[in-house]
Amino acid sequence: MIYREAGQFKTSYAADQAIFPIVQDRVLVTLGILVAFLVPPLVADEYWLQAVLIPLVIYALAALGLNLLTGYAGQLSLGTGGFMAVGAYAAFKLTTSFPALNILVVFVLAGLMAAVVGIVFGIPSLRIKGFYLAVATLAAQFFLIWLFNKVPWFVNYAASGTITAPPRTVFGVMVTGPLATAPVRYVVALGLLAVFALVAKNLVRGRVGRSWMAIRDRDIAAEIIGVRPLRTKLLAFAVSSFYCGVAGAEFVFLYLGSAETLAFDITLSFLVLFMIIIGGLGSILGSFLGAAFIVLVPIFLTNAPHHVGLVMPVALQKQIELMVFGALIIFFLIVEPHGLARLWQITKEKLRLWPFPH
Amino acid sequence: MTTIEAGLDTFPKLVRSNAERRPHKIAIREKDLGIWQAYTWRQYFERARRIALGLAALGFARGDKAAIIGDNRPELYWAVAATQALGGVPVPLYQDSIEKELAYIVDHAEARFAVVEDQEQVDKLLHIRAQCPRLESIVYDDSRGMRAYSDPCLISLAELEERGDKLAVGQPGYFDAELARGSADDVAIICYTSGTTGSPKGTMLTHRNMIVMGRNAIEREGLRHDEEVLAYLPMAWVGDHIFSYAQSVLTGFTVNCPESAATVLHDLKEIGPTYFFAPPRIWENLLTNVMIRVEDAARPKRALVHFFLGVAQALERARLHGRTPSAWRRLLHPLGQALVYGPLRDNLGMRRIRVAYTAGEAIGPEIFVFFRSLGINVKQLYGMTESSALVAIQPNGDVRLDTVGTPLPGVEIRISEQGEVLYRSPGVFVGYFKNTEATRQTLEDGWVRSGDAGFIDAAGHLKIIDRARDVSRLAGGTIFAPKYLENKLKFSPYVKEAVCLGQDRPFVTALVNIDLAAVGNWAERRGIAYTSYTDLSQRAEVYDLIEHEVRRVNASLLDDDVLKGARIRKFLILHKELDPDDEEITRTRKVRRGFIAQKYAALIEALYGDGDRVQVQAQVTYEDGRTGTVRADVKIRDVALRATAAGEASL
Amino acid sequence: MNDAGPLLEVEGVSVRFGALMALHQVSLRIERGEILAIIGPNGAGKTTLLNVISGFYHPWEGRIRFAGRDRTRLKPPDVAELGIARTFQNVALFKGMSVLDNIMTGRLLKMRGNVVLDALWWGPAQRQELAHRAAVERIIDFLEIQAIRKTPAGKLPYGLQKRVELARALAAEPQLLLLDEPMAGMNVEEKEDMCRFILDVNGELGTTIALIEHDMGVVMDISDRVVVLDYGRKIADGTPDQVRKDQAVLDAYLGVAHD
Amino acid sequence: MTEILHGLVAPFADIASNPSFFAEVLIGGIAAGLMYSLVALGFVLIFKASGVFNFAQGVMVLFAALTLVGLIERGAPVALALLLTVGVMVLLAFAIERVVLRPLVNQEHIILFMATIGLNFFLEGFGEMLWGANVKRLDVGIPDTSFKIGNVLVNRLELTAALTAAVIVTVLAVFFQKTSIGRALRAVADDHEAALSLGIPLKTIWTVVWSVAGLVAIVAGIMWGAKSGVQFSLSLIALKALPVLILGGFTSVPGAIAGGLIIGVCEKIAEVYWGPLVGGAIENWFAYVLALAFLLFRPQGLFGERIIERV
Repeated sequence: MIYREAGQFKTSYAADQAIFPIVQDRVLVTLGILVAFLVPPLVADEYWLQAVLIPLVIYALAALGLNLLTGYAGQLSLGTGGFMAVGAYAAFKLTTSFPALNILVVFVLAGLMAAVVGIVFGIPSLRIKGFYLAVATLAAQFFLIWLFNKVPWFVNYAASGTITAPPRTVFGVMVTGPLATAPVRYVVALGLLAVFALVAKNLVRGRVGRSWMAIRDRDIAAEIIGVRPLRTKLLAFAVSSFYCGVAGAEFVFLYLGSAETLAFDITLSFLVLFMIIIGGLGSILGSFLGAAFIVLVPIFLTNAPHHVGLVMPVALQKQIELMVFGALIIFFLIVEPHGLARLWQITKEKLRLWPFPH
Repeated sequence: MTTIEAGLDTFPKLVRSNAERRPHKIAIREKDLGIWQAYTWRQYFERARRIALGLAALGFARGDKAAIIGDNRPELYWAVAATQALGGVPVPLYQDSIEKELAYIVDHAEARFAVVEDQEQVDKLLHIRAQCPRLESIVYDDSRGMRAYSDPCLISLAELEERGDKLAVGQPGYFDAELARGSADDVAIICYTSGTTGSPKGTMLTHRNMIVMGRNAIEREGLRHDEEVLAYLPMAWVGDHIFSYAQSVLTGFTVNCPESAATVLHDLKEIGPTYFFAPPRIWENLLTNVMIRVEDAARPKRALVHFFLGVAQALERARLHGRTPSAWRRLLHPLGQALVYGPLRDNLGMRRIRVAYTAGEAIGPEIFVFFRSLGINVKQLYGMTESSALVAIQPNGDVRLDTVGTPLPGVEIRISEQGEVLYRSPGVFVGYFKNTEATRQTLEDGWVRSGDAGFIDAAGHLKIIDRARDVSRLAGGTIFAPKYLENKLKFSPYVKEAVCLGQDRPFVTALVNIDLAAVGNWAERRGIAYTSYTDLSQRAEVYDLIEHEVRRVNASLLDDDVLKGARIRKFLILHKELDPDDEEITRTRKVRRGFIAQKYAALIEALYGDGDRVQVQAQVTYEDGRTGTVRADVKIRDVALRATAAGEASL
Repeated sequence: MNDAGPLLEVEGVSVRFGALMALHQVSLRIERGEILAIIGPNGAGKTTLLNVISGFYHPWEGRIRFAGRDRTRLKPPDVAELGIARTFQNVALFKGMSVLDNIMTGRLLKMRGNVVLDALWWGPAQRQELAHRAAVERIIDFLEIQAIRKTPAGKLPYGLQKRVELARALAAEPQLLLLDEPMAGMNVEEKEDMCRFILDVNGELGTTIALIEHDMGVVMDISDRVVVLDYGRKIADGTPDQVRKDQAVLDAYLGVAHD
Repeated sequence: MTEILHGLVAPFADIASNPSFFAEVLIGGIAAGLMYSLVALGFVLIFKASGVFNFAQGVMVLFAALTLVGLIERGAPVALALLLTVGVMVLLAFAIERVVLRPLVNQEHIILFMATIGLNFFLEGFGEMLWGANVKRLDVGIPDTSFKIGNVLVNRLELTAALTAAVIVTVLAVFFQKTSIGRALRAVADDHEAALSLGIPLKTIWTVVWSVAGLVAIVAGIMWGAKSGVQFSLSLIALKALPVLILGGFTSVPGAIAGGLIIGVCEKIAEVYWGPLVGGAIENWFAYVLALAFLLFRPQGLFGERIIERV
């Protein structure tokens, strides 16, 4: 309904292959990004930034990473938590060992470390597929967490076994550590998300993304076309783990402040997996929608009874949350197996064709 | 009236002037290889020049004719300009012509050259070469599938242009000299019109005809250099030549060629033209298309759309009749604009339209109102090949339902004693090629007999009733205008074609062609199974459906004092589609009344008899040229009989 | 690369699956520029032969030479890199991708790149992408599938899917094109179109073609040479006319009622 | 390098000096392994019949145990409680077939897998809401004490559990091989459409299979619950069943048993002999790494059929 497309014709392939070929989409997305950057830091209170928006943005980055691997390259992974832990511990070691290193560089290096680990655990993907691969990634998950738990070097021999984000600045502004304000941390996380989302889009709409999707859709046909499966899958593992690694580093440095291995256990892997299922496999937008859904629904479930005057014990609330969560997953799979992103896509298609149904 | 400046008196000279004055302005686009490939006026001129030189290298001489055959392609428009630049005459032909038609025109026009789009046209020309001894060279643009052809008369466009380049090296001044020799009174184009009777006639139009007339219309309509036009109607039609070539060259606006016939609607939406023209046929198809698609929508949405369409149509009707629309409708209109009209216009690709024409035939008033009510400035245009397509146009802000508007600047109109419309204008043709007899019959002292019956009303608008020879009376003396009825019938999405009969008969009857897409869809939604067109057409349910439409038409006639005596009493649904290949309708989809009366005599007699069904056998021509026989049992439905039974006013 | 001699030589190739001998010492040559039809009853080993040629199975014995060089043990991507492309008996399109992306995938081998530049969609990466798009558009034009360019491949009718698959194979600009039943499941009109496309590919692009086909009319019409397999053995090899008259073929194949 | 090798081998040096300790470790491993087998069996049953990789199997174990304990706590006699629990699990199977599987029929496997993850969450929340989240003791009347056979210490509870598991496994194997419904299940697993055309109602099959899996879950729940209390960590055993499946193959009943035993034994031995070298708790990941190493050499598992890929 809001779309006006007559006269939007393309005279070059560059314009035809643009990320948002429709003017209205470009305007909407630009506005959306501006609002995301400007409004929360100015308007939202500490609780919303710290407890909702910052984790949301970080989860979105992790979900994006997993979606590249699972949604685009078709390699099911349950090791997200482990790869995020690699990012977090690498960032901790880097900042404490090289205090002069810019924190943004640390994030990237932490991501690269995670990428290397991802490649190692991705090697089995050449021979095994589907659920078997999921088990292999579980091995990564449990092994990595065990490793960080057992080797005191990773926590600089701290007796508590926790890692803590030291204070660091970017352009003189405190970004990490206890003195970094929530708005600053939010903007940094969002900035990283925006940049990496663009990078992800560029990857999936070109050569790399097509070889991933080819492997995902028909691995044998892809090979016969000339796609080299090992190289392609390992690249997917590397890029995905890079994203998860950066997200893991942010998780400790921009969100929690300090953490133990417990923060990265198998539950986190599942949480991120749910985000991409509910959001939509094989969709960048889906990663965001899924993260928002998984973060916001529990908040809604916590607050909704309160608003209608119901008082519930915390345990009951937690249980209801689990049930609603599970039921929603099943509901979404039945209604739309391709997630929120597909729902949005259908809505958009309807809006474009309105008043015609198809 | 405009005069022609020196040096700008032929179209190729105007193209050159565009190339100099606005070298980087886009002249023409073509959807090819997935995107709109654009060519500037400089490229337009350059390509036309190279093609002209190539033709010259093949021996093209002043006055030679070149047949142009194919879909709307930039290369073919360039070939038109190239031919004109050499003082030759382009003869565009319908790309879907069968070999017989093609052979007649190519031979009659004495074409020495043909510039064609692709293998399909080459094959046809090679087949008919024996009948066209003057045809020497065939230039083809698309070399797909041409590798196995070794006939020496064939040359690809690329090769032609290379030859042209060589010629230019040897005779650098050749092209400019030839271009300069052209004058306003050279014949610029010969358009063959098939007509409803007889052999096609070649209408000769000069550069002066089209420059002056084209410019008059540009000024009247306020056309600018930034218009966008979709060139999708056959190049052989004079309308396309005026709108997609002449006026584009005159103003410098951009012409867009669709990717293929199958993608026209999609391309229309992409381009979103500002200036658009379509015969009633296309408007009808668009409307049918809209209605079918809306029918598939969920019930609430469908109701919403119908409601707001109703509001808009009531508003538009009031406006056209000069009444003040009701206040609540005016209040609802902005909402409808946001919810229905705007999106619908956009989806049709008509959001940006500033001026649109319906031309070639009378349009059903319902169709006309529908599009105008959406906010599309569609206007009726009256004209014909003999007048360079332009005689009268409804002025902006003064559009009426039943007239074709006021004469364009420079056009004079008078009505003969027999009631026939005669006109005289700078656009009037110089004669039919090699047919002085026909020229004499049509053209007299600069006045052209239009063949239409009509009159000029008090406000100076021209009103056309029907073809002069088709308006007739029933046996009882009542006035009977078949086309008027037919157009009303065709407003229904379910009716594709209709032929009304009644001259010297006691009452009016109709032969109806159902629209397979719409009726098929309708039947599917009701779970009516059918095996073929013939089967579907004879289903009782379908007869009920069509009867409902006939009743609607009859009811609408009650308003008109003159015509209400000529309501449809009986109808039948034809068992096959009327087809140009069977010569039942022309390529421009005009009904060949005489031919049909003869071919379906048995059916018509049955309509005026007592039976309720009739056996038919008919010859049909398949796509590959084979013929076969179709047998069917056609039912006859008496509307009056049932109307009486239903307690309505009897006829 | 050696330009003389046959494009592909299969010498005494056998393939076995456990106890089953799917191919038994099959030898054949595919000459440059020809259209070779491989026919035979169901289970004769035709698809297995294509699978061996495209490196998906490796022969138990025998050798395969491409343009004079031994390539018996190459893996599918390496075979593709040599210039062999193929289509599949049961269409193997990437269903989650648009037609355009499917065909673009066919050009992956021709794309070089650097992940960092790809990630930035910048400079050479973008130029490469657009150049290949242009090349793919020419194939789309060639196969007349403009109207479905942006349709998801999974939503197309079968006949069109086959055409898109051909487009994807052509996108690799192969020297040798292997078609596994390109016309299976098509109506007469679609078959005619496909025949025209195959002849055009062979004639205008000069691509050597080996195809498996059941429709004998098609085989006799478009192929320069016919190889007949039966129970994993080659029983005839010659022009369509020779094969048509061959007694072994008549006994084994043409005499048998066939779908 | 030699040092590492030496380090790996050294702990086993004293096996000879203390063979009864090794035997105890071995028996502990076998006992744990049989438990894994039980859970894995639930997976295999469902996977064979419906192609669904049932991630919720672990939670079904927890749910069954919670229900049983909950009923006993509320005063139901053990036998009645057991009967009611069986009823609940059968009811659950019906509900799952109707609400989850039927609407998702013909969807890709990955989607069904995801659905069972949703089921996992739902059952976890539902079970805890019904019966409470605190750790419960499950007393089945067998003392958690040990007796000696020769020099080897054997735990009564573990022994009973192992025997029960062995019986169940045998019964199921017979059920699958000999009974008509078992054959029907195998037919369904091989080819849905073929099974349908034979007149086997898919709905019924699915319900039966999920019911059987529920019953297996009860047994597993009782055993594990009696040993380590009924709590959330029970559902994590499900994850341990994954490497078992990989070893045994997803569709093989004997595979599930053998895989369980191998994993159970290896894990115990590794933990006891190597664990101390690296700080312990390697049980958490050893099974997965073992399975992974195995996968690289035999992707189809011990008993799985060899996959021939076709184009």
